[in-house]
Amino acid sequence: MLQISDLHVRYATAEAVRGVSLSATPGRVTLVLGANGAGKSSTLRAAAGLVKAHAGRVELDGADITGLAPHKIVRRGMVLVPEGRRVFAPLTVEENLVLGGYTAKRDAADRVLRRVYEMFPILEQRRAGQAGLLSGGEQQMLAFGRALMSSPRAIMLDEPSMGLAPTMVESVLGAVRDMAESGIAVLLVEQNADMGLEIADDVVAMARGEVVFSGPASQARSNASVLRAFLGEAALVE
Amino acid sequence: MTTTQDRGASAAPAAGTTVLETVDVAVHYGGIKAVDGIDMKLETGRILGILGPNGSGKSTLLGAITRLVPLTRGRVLLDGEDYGRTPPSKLAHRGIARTFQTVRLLPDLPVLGNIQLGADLRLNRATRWRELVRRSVPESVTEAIERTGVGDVLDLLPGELSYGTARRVEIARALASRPRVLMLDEPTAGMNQPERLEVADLLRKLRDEGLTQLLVEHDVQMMVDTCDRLLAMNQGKHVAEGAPADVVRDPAVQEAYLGKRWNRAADQ
Amino acid sequence: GSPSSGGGGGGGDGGGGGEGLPDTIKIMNIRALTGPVSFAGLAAQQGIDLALAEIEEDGLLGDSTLEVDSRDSAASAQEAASFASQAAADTSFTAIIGPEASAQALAVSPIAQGQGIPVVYVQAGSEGVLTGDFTFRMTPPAESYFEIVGDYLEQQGVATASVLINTGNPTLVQLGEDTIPALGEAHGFEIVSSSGVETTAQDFTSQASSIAGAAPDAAFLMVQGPQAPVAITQLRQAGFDGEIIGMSAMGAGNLQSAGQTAEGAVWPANFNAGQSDESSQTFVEAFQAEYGEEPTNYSAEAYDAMWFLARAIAEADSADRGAVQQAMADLAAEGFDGAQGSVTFEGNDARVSGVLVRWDGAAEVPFELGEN
Amino acid sequence: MNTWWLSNQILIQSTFISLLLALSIQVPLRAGVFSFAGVGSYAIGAYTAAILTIRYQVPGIVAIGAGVLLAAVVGYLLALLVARLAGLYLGMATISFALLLGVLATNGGDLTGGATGLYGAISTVTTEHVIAVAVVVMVLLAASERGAFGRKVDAVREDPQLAVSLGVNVIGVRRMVFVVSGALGACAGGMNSLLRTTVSPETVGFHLVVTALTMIIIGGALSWAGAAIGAVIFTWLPSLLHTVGEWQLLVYGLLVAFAAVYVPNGLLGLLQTGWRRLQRRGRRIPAEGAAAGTSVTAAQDPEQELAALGGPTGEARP
Amino acid sequence: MAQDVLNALTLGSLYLLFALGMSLAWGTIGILNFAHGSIFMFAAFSAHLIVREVSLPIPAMILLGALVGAALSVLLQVLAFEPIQRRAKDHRKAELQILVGGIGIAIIPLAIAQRITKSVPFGYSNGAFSVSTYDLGFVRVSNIQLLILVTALGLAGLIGWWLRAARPGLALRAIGVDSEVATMMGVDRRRLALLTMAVAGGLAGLAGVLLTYYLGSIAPETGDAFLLKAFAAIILGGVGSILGVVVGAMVLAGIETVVLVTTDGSWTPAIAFGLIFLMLLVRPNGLFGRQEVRRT
Ligand SMILES: Nc1ncnc2c1ncn2[C@@H]1O[C@H](COP(=O)(O)OP(=O)(O)OP(=O)(O)O)[C@@H](O)[C@H]1O
Ligand SMILES: Nc1ncnc2c1ncn2[C@@H]1O[C@H](COP(=O)(O)OP(=O)(O)OP(=O)(O)O)[C@@H](O)[C@H]1O
Ligand SMILES: [Mg+2]
Ligand SMILES: [Mg+2]
Repeated sequence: MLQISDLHVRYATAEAVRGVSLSATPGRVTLVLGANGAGKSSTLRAAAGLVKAHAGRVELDGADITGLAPHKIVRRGMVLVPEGRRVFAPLTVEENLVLGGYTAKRDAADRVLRRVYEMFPILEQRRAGQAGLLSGGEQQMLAFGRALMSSPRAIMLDEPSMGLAPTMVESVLGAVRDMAESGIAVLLVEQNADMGLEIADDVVAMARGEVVFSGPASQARSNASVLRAFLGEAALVE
Repeated sequence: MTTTQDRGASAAPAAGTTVLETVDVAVHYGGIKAVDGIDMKLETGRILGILGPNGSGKSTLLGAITRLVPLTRGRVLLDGEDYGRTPPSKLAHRGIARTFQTVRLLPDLPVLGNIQLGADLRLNRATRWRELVRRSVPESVTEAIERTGVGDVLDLLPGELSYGTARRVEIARALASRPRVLMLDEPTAGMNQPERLEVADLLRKLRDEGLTQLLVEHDVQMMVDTCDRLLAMNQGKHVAEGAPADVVRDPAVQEAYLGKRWNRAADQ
Repeated sequence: GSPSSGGGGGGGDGGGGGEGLPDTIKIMNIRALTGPVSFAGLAAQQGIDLALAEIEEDGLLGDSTLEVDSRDSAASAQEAASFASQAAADTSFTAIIGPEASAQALAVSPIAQGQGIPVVYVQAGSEGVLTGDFTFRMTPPAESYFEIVGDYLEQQGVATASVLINTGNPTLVQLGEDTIPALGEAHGFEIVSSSGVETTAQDFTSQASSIAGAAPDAAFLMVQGPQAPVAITQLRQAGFDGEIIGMSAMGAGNLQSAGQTAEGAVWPANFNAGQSDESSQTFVEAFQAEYGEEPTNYSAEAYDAMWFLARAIAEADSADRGAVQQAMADLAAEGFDGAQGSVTFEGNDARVSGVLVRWDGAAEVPFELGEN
Repeated sequence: MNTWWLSNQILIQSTFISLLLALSIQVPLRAGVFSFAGVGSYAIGAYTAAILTIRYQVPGIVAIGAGVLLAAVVGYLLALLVARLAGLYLGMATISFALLLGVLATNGGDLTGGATGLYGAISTVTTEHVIAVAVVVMVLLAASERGAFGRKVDAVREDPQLAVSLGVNVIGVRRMVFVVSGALGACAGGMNSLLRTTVSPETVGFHLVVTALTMIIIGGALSWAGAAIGAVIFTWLPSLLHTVGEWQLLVYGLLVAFAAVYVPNGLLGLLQTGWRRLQRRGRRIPAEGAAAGTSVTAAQDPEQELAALGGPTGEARP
Repeated sequence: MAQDVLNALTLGSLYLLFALGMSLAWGTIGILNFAHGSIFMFAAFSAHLIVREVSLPIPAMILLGALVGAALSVLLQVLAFEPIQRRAKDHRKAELQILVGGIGIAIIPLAIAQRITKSVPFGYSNGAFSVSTYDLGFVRVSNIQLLILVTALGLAGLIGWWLRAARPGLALRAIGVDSEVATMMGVDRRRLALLTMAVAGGLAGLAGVLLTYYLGSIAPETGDAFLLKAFAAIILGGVGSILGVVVGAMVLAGIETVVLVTTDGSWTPAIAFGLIFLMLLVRPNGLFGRQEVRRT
């Protein structure tokens, strides 16, 4: 399980995360909500070792991984699907996927590769094409599939549904749910709060770098202010 | 579910005349037919929405219209005149502005500079020189900043912005040129529901002021609420077109694009 | 007599060295002590230091002392020009000992000539270096003594020859394109092929093959010092077994790395430590005593330049630039015996009879015709 | 005129000439064009000026002007030729162009003086002229870096496609930088050969690319001021390094390496970041001050806080 | 004729041997190392210093050169290129800085070697290896010439295969594209980059020793002279392609040889670079380079 406690992240001009604590448990989806600039991505990036945590602790299955190099964190079984796709544009689709399975055993990686192709047939069609030529949504699928390749024990997803068509959002979030069911700890940042809430077990809401709500999804769904903040006034009327 | 269908109120002066038109436009990459024979009309003071599954050719169509992607076949017309041979940089001068699906801000320029970039083509010689002496900012820029609400981050560099804020800056840049036609490629990706509504509000307000828009989005609710017409694409081809409510009810669109969830919502 | 005694005599004749002279006379010495031609610069510096010590001991300038301000140009023309203009602007400098690379000298000459400060160059063999009466050169141009190789070739019965030229170096181009063909006409051999290489060329396999293919009796290698051992090695490997003729750049230890392979290579030089002139041997002994090694031509030329300058100052009995320049011109007209043997002048440009030098596989030795 | 001026004239001249040469590479670089053609233009300018003064006794200014004109035209033609090239491929093509000119000079026979080059190009060009030209150039370039034009060039460098969509004539800008670069390079070359009265193939070689590039990168690549800093440093550094004697080359290398490695945006960048920091101090970092207050309320009343923070900025909320 | 072909192949192999390491580092982790020539020279020079004292056989010398080269290259990576890449915002910006940093660092070994040798060429005349030449009738070929041909092509093949086939090769290319995301895939970019630089430096050192044997001697400045040629060969072939650098080196050598054989040689560089210029006009990404993708 992933446990983030009292995390602080500072940039030159601002302190983006101030004392955030949250956790992701195997078999459950923890949804992180928050407005633009709330510090969601910064939290995830710090947990993945991409930015330095100014203070605080990140633990994976009880072991302290704060400040560990990103690749070491991956080897311990936690991956991050970064914000904004970031596929390796000049490499082929398949090369991107193979790289995703860099730390995995070869046969395990082959198995996941087949599953990814099943989930996203377009990727299989384009396996030999350059990833940079895919459409925005296709790249998002690739980024998601790439993260699956390492068969992680914990996964952090930063807006995996961004740029996806509704059908695709459904299948990606469905896949996220399935992952959790299979015993993986999932930390999900999702702007599509409506759908996110549907698959989440726990919800953490952030504002200006701090946690302002934390609790089970059912409680979030009935919490007027959470709804207002992330689903809009309309959600309350309903 | 409230849908703000205030189309009737939007009758800007010349509303309804065709500004921009594509005739049988196709873009092929080898065997990939990204866009394959699209006819489309953009009318003044209206918002045309384009939706379609991932990879259906929406962004490519936008690229073709803005001449950043070469056409395989077909014609593109602005005010009834074929501009298929005009250099792409001339289009901006004729009032076409666009945003891209990915964030494309200049990393070394602070946010303000990035927004000003949009307005630069409108400056005359005198204002250009004046800017050198005292750093004045054109009114269109201040207005765009105000409308998109990025006033707080003007002296940050793009690398220091969160994703959603960066997208707003892009919209501001496009607005700063005071365009006649605005094309937006997934402007609200990465924003949450209230933020999206805010952008949708802005777009509607702009439309009411007479700005013609082409909007590509995956947020169907927003599309229905915002657009005057919808065009649905699949695999580069035209699938359905018409009033938003009709298009989203079209079985072909539901099948290819919307999925179970929307069906459920629509059935209610 | 020896250069030192000769110099002393000259000073004495000039009339009681030191009356019209200030306490110190400053000379700017522009040397490439670092960078790609540092081998020449460092050797020249040794020659100058030795000469200075001798001049001091000799009392040529009476109570006055020569103060040599040595500056490292690192072979940069801009640096050299900058030092020259500093010397020209600072009236306490009487003269300049100029840099070794032609490009540097070309930049220094207009300044020296324009501002009227005498300069004497070491090396700097290009045309255009001597632009007027204030510019002197202590290194005779190679073509002026290249003639001595002609007799050798005739003696070896050479009838055909090939030439390899570094096209980036003016001196080498001139030798290869003008001097050697003229030599051929005078000494009855024919140039069968002539090919060029870039300044920075490292590999000569192709040229070596084609020369070996043409199988001339002799090959002239007009290449830069560091290129010489490579060219010789590859020429031999390509199967060429004729005479190999170079120029003075082959000296100064450049053939060391080629070792035995280069044995028999011959070149005309303005100086060799083994040459028999009496004044040369005096210099060589003094040099060996001081540094424990044999002097190269760079040391000899710089040594001569320093002495030349000192004697002119003594002769002029003044540190005034114009007077010193006049004395230098007079001295040049007379000529003198120095480290390079008997040095005469053509205008302001030095001339010597030259020696033929041969690489014996381990060392450069003077080669007397008829020895073979 | 004091002695300092007199005895350092060469270095003063060299500073401004190097600056112009560096700018001839910096200008295209600023527009994202890796063109070293400025060095070739330097050769064009140097030889044109020398040939015209020596052979035709043309006044110095005219001779330099002719070189500048010629190089600008050549620059334009080159721009047309290499339009499809980008990155270091373009770099290689333009280096080829410069080397080609060097070989032409070496093999130019009487016209260029072959390997020896030309000497005796006496003219009336003085240090003051050089400074005047350089100052004018700097003022113009400084203006071009500010305001709308500066942003336009930035856009062409960072994202040409975006620039096109914003109405910038990218192809036009690229051609223009070739022309400007040609003119600047030729101006530097012409003045150098007339001030030194000589030019040879050796002085117009590849090493100029290295020198100019070093000046720009160490000084700061994105502004004329960086090139100026670089030109001053690398012209005067060698004379300062004489104190370290025989190891001057080594120290020089160490300094270049150190600056390139540890001063990421050049010395100019260092100054600018320092300046920005100073300006920002107090204005930014709301994290500690402004936000500390809200964190208290947040603890007390998370619901209210949430409602207020739905959007990125308070005033943007409807 | 046969001799000319062999000579061109040998010259091409010299360029290739020199360019291989440079191309590897540039095409994968984006380090265009202009100190490569300096490493090349200094490795050869170190071997010279040692062989002056003890006579060593050629394999020992090659190993020695490769080790010195690898060590220098790793040092360079740790002290210079790593910090640059860590700080730079993007790849393109790091590229120029790395280039100039390399130019600066290259001066250091050069200055040391110049100081010790006074710029007089050095060789391995004391080594336990002597060049022998075989006259096969239609061609003359030396043992060292053969060694160079075989090593250059063999190593190029090996590296090309490694980059294509092995997962680390893929990871290397990924680092070159976006090193941050590569680490998010579990790639230890630091170790892989160090490994690459070690291999590149080792190749430089090996090339230095072999070339010194072949040429008989080299001067401290020799490394720099090869640099431009290697750069040209890599560009001509297309950055990132090992096949490209092989072809680039051979084409460059071929052109030069043809010009040398058919003319008096003074126009060689003009024709060689003129042809490179023309080829680039026709193929803007080199002969085997891939076009960079960017779409709207
Ligand atoms: N590299 C950086 N340097 C400086 N400030 C940064 C940097 N990255 C992020 N920030 C700032 O930190 C704050 C939090 O950013 P973060 O990207 O974590 O937000 P977010 O919650 O992910 O927002 P979004 O939903 O828009 O992606 C923002 O105010 C942003 O401006
Ligand atoms: N330059 C190109 N080369 C090859 N294929 C391309 C190129 N550009 C686009 N395509 C392909 O054309 C199809 C249409 O792409 P496009 O980006 O227009 O889709 P889209 O409708 O915008 O999708 P999304 O909603 O995911 O952004 C995709 O399958 C894409 O991979
Ligand atoms: Mg984010
Ligand atoms: Mg798209």
